[in-house]
Amino acid sequence: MRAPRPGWSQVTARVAEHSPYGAGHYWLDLDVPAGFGAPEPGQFVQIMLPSIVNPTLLPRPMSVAAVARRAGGHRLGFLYAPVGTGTRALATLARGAVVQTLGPLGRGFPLDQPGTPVLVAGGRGVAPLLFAAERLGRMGRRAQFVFGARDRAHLVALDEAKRSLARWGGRLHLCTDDGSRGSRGTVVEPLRRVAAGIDGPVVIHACGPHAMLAAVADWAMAHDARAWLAMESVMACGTGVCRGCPLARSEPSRRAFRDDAPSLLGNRDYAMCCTEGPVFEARELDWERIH
Amino acid sequence: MRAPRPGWSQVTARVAEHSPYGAGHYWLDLDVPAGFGAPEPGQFVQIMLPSIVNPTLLPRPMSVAAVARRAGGHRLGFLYAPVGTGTRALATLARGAVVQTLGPLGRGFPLDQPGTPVLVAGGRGVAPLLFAAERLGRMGRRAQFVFGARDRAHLVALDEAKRSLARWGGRLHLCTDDGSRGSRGTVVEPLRRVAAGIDGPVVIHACGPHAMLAAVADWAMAHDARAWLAMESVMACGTGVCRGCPLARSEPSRRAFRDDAPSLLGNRDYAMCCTEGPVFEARELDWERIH
Amino acid sequence: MPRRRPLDLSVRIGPLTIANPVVTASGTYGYGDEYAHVQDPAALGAVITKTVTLRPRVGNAPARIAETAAGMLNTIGLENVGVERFLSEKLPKLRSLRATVIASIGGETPGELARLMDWVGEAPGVSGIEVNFSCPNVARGGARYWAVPRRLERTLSDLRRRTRRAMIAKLSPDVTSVGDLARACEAGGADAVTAVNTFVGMAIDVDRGTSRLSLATGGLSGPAIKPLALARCHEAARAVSIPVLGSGGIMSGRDALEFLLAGAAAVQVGTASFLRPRAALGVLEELEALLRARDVRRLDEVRGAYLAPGAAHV
Amino acid sequence: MPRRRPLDLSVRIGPLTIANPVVTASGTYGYGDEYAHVQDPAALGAVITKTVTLRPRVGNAPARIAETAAGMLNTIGLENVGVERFLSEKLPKLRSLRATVIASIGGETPGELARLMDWVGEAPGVSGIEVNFSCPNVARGGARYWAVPRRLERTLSDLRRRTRRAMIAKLSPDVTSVGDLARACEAGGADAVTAVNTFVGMAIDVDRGTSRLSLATGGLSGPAIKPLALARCHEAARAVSIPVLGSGGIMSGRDALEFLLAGAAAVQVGTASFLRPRAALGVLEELEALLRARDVRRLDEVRGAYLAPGAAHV
Ligand SMILES: Cc1cc2nc3c(=O)[nH]c(=O)nc-3n(C[C@H](O)[C@H](O)[C@H](O)COP(=O)(O)OP(=O)(O)OC[C@H]3O[C@@H](n4cnc5c(N)ncnc54)[C@H](O)[C@@H]3O)c2cc1C
Ligand SMILES: Cc1cc2nc3c(=O)[nH]c(=O)nc-3n(C[C@H](O)[C@H](O)[C@H](O)COP(=O)(O)OP(=O)(O)OC[C@H]3O[C@@H](n4cnc5c(N)ncnc54)[C@H](O)[C@@H]3O)c2cc1C
Ligand SMILES: Cc1cc2nc3c(=O)[nH]c(=O)nc-3n(C[C@H](O)[C@H](O)[C@H](O)COP(=O)(O)O)c2cc1C
Ligand SMILES: Cc1cc2nc3c(=O)[nH]c(=O)nc-3n(C[C@H](O)[C@H](O)[C@H](O)COP(=O)(O)O)c2cc1C
Ligand code: FES
Ligand code: FES
Repeated sequence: MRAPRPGWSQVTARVAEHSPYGAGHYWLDLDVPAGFGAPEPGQFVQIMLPSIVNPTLLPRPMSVAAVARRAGGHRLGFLYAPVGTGTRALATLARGAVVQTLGPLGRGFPLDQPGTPVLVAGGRGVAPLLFAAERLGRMGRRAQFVFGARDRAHLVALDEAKRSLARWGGRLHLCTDDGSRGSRGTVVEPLRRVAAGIDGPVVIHACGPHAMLAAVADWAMAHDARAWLAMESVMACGTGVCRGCPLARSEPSRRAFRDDAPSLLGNRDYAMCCTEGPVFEARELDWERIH
Repeated sequence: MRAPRPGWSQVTARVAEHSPYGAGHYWLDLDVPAGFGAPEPGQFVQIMLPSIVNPTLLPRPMSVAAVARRAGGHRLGFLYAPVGTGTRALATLARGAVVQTLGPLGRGFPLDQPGTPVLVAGGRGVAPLLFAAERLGRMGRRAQFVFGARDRAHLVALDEAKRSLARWGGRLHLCTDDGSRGSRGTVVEPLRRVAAGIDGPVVIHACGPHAMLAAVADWAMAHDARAWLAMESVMACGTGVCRGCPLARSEPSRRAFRDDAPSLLGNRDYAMCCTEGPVFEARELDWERIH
Repeated sequence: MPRRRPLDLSVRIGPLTIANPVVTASGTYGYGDEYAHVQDPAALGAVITKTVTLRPRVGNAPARIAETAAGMLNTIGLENVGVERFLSEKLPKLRSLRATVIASIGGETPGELARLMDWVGEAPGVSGIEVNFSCPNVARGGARYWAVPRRLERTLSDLRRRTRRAMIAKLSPDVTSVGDLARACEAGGADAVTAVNTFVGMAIDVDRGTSRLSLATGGLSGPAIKPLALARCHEAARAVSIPVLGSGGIMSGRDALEFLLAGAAAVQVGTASFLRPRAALGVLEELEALLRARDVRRLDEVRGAYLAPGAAHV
Repeated sequence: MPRRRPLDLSVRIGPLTIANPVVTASGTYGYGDEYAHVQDPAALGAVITKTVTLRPRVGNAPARIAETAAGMLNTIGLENVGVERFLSEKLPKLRSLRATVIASIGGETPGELARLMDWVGEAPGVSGIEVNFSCPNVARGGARYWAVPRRLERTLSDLRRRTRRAMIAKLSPDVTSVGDLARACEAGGADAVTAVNTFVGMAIDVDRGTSRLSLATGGLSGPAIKPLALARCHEAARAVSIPVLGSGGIMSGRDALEFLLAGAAAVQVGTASFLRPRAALGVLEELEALLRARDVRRLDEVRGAYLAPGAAHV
């Protein structure tokens, strides 16, 4: 079991850029001060609006989609969809507005694992994988990038993904449910094809809707590939103290669980999504008990 | 007892103009559609923000400070101070934003009363009196305008008041607590001077902090002048149904109360600020039981 | 155009059938005619009027309202015109508006309630009577006084003999078991119970060191209490077989559907009307759309259809 | 520079004196060390740790959290490491951080609590014990089981013989009279009571027709419940002469002062810590500034200093 990452903090961040990003999505750039740790791909932050315009009680978790160093700290990029109360309120913030940002939180994708990395993104789940692709590029590792969505419009940030791959090498494989771009169907078919073309072990890093992750997990477990999946859960604290975000462990994971494992991460039955995750290897979770 | 004014409605209004107006105040112009009745000076509306950016449950009452006809309805002007949660959230709205507007509510200043009208404003209480001055002007009635505040900066909308008086005639008498503009002290001293210079009955129309209204009421009752005072209360509905905004009646008002008076206005002990008011004649209220 | 399948929204409450499950909550809709120019009261399931008492009440001193997070405290103190003026002036207006009227009555003792019931229990134009056993804002005869199952049962048995109309008992949430109270009401012959009235709450002005209300406590209503009211409504609905009217924080059709799924037969719209005088009709319209989208034809199909989860991990 | 008058924030809870009245609420601050890098736990009055049970508990299935208007429902189900690991691993960490530790314990029966008290009641480094009589999220031994004054009193009398440390009884708000329960605790020998734990609530996903939690109900916390918690805290404080710890929706120094004015001797910061891990220290700093601005020198000057208004108009 990997060790928990401490070192988060809560800071006031400023909106540096905020604009519509296609298919109802938004791109948000937040400037965080130097004290804020640099996030890794797959890590997330908890964003909380100033109370005067905040319709929700709890902060909202968001994966980091990009990190750039700047004078006096970092600029963090986010790609999100305004699906409910909190994210719709977030979407009203103008440049210059401030938000409370807690992070970096959780454990990201283990991009240094041996094997050929295959990134699998579904819709707005592309966010952390943009960051992962960039990081893999800097590490000098070639990645294959499978990107699916319900239709071509929902291949959000496709240009970003292309630019990244163009810069760092690697290939893009598109698919849509309706066939309006790339192959028709889910990401599993392109994933199969890509994997078939790879010599040696394949390591998947995926983020997307639950059904997609479940399908990728199935495929990976059936094909002896590792699959690191960015999971979601309702969250309150994001730091392991509230115990609000359990994901059921698989039987092997339960058996492997050691009683002296850090309790912050979880217990024999449940892993906390915010501390042990949000990224889990497919075999760690009990997919029948996760909805 | 004057009859209640029915005919309010709730409409979606659009922010046509919204800008800082000195000493921390804001001027807000709202465009309301044609169905919305034209408010009278002293009437108010209940403003409610869209739920996604609304930190409060209840709408907030605001006096109408100006009304202009426009194609397809009216433009209503408001002058307000962001003193708490609701008004601070209101202050964040940009031009084009929409709010729910309920009104026109309550009963305004009886500007047609015989006697020389003297308008007395304290700080942001000037809002409905700007409207009253304008209306008196259109009615061809000359008004004297006493305007006080804690210091010169808090004589908000002073230019507006001047313009209005310049256009319609009438004189402005300024005072500040610290003497930084006009005479030093409260509005009572200039009120006394103004009244002394008037032949025949004086009718005061006043709006301002509670202490000022109480002082004006005292003066008027001691000097046999009528004083119509725009009162405030915490409010929920603004329409008389919740019974949340009572103001204690004076003994004479209790005695004069008729049991078949419209219950929407109040009862023998209490007048509802939102229906029988917000404008009351000084003698109608029990100033010892109003805080 | 797809043929619309008929949607029967009617609800039976003892001898009374209301056309749809959305009614106004007592005390939040006046005597029912005040909002008539923006919302047809006859379009609602029923109008539950402000609680009336034997004699008119002027209500408590101000401040009567304090806003809190997603809620409001009130301590109106049952200001009302009294039962006589209600019958002579308010009821005729409502009847002329063709609204279904449920009259709310409140008393400090079983005897007072009996006399009130004698006034309204058979009055023409009164379709039902809601007995307010749960006002948190009166010195006597308030929620705690009535939070005793035996007292409730006995009182209702007596009231039952005085009316053949739908008799509804409105309960306080501030009890250990609202289920026990609901059972007592059923045993006493109530045709339905309302769960729940406001929760006792308090707010202090820290600058003055005094209550933000003229009394020490008030009743909390609004979205803040919705999850609490829903749990109590669910408990009441499981405890009895008579219908339960849900009340507490219902602002939208989705909120209403939550209560129906939890077992409510109908819902009351309260505080929402202060924000939007047309709130009750809005709730009805939204609810109807939600039910149509689910292809529901009768309310029985959703009432209590909430699927309770398994037991706790232990 | 004006000379600062000394401000004594200390609070006595039976045999224990804590340096200031702001403590963390059980279950919202883990085992006290998780936030140590952003907030010095020794700077707080005390740290009340997550409720521990005799054996470790894995907690309830997801979903365990549902946000509601200005509040959150939780049904964690007392997930905890068990009393043994608490004593061997968590307590030493907290002691090394020099925090004042109040250990929370929870049991399904008086016997279980007795055994737990035997573990922690005299353990070195445990300054006090909060007995959680009010968990809404467990199948057995939860809030309703303990909402019986006699049971509470007897159980506490027995526990009293097992510890000389400060013994605090944490009460549920979901009772007809929290004052009665508080009196039972005082009679049973508790040094203080905490008022209150979360309120039982419910939220339904209307699209699926199921609970938004894995159980039917959860406990509501956060700003939504503040007015309700304040009223119950006030009732408890008036009922007993032992100190009362206020809990429920405290997010700021002003909130804390409301509870002190209503009669609380100390306050617990709960849900606020999820939003801002430094919330408890923030509350303390704000409270201190408010007290200094009022020229208060000792907490007695504000505790219960709330001026109750006159009686209701009737
Ligand atoms: C670790 C982590 C990382 C995340 N990263 C991102 C990201 O990079 N970009 C992004 O857009 N979102 C991301 N999310 C999801 C995001 O946090 C949720 O969309 C958000 O919390 C919804 O809050 P809300 O207040 O807008 O919706 P709520 O008002 O809480 O929910 C309203 C409705 O929105 C829908 N909804 C709620 N949550 C989700 C969800 N997770 N997915 C789809 N629909 C939902 C449901 O229909 C729900 O009923 C992440 C979540 C986690 C746990
Ligand atoms: C009929 C009527 C007409 C009004 N017209 C105007 C107007 O034209 N312009 C305008 O600026 N305001 C006007 N008000 C007052 C305005 O409604 C309040 O300022 C507003 O409700 C405060 O809401 P909030 O959410 O900002 O403050 P809240 O969060 O509700 O209150 C926060 C703090 O603000 C302060 N506060 C609250 N209410 C008032 C108040 N009435 N006066 C001073 N301080 C207060 C208190 O210190 C309070 O503790 C009017 C009120 C009434 C009843
Ligand atoms: C201002 C106000 C006055 C009320 N008056 C009464 C009343 O007279 N009789 C009664 O039974 N309930 C009364 N209630 C309770 C409501 O009918 C309703 O049960 C409660 O407010 C909860 O619902 P809500 O959250 O939708 O408002 C009143 C509530 C409010 C807010
Ligand atoms: C996620 C969560 C877990 C909790 N766990 C416990 C617990 O283990 N023991 C306990 O006595 N109270 C527990 N509580 C209740 C809190 O200690 C507190 O009394 C309650 O949340 C009200 O305060 P708040 O509104 O400030 O959160 C928990 C509350 C929450 C939100
Ligand atoms: S969100 Fe609190 S433990 Fe994960
Ligand atoms: S605000 Fe409701 S009666 Fe006046």
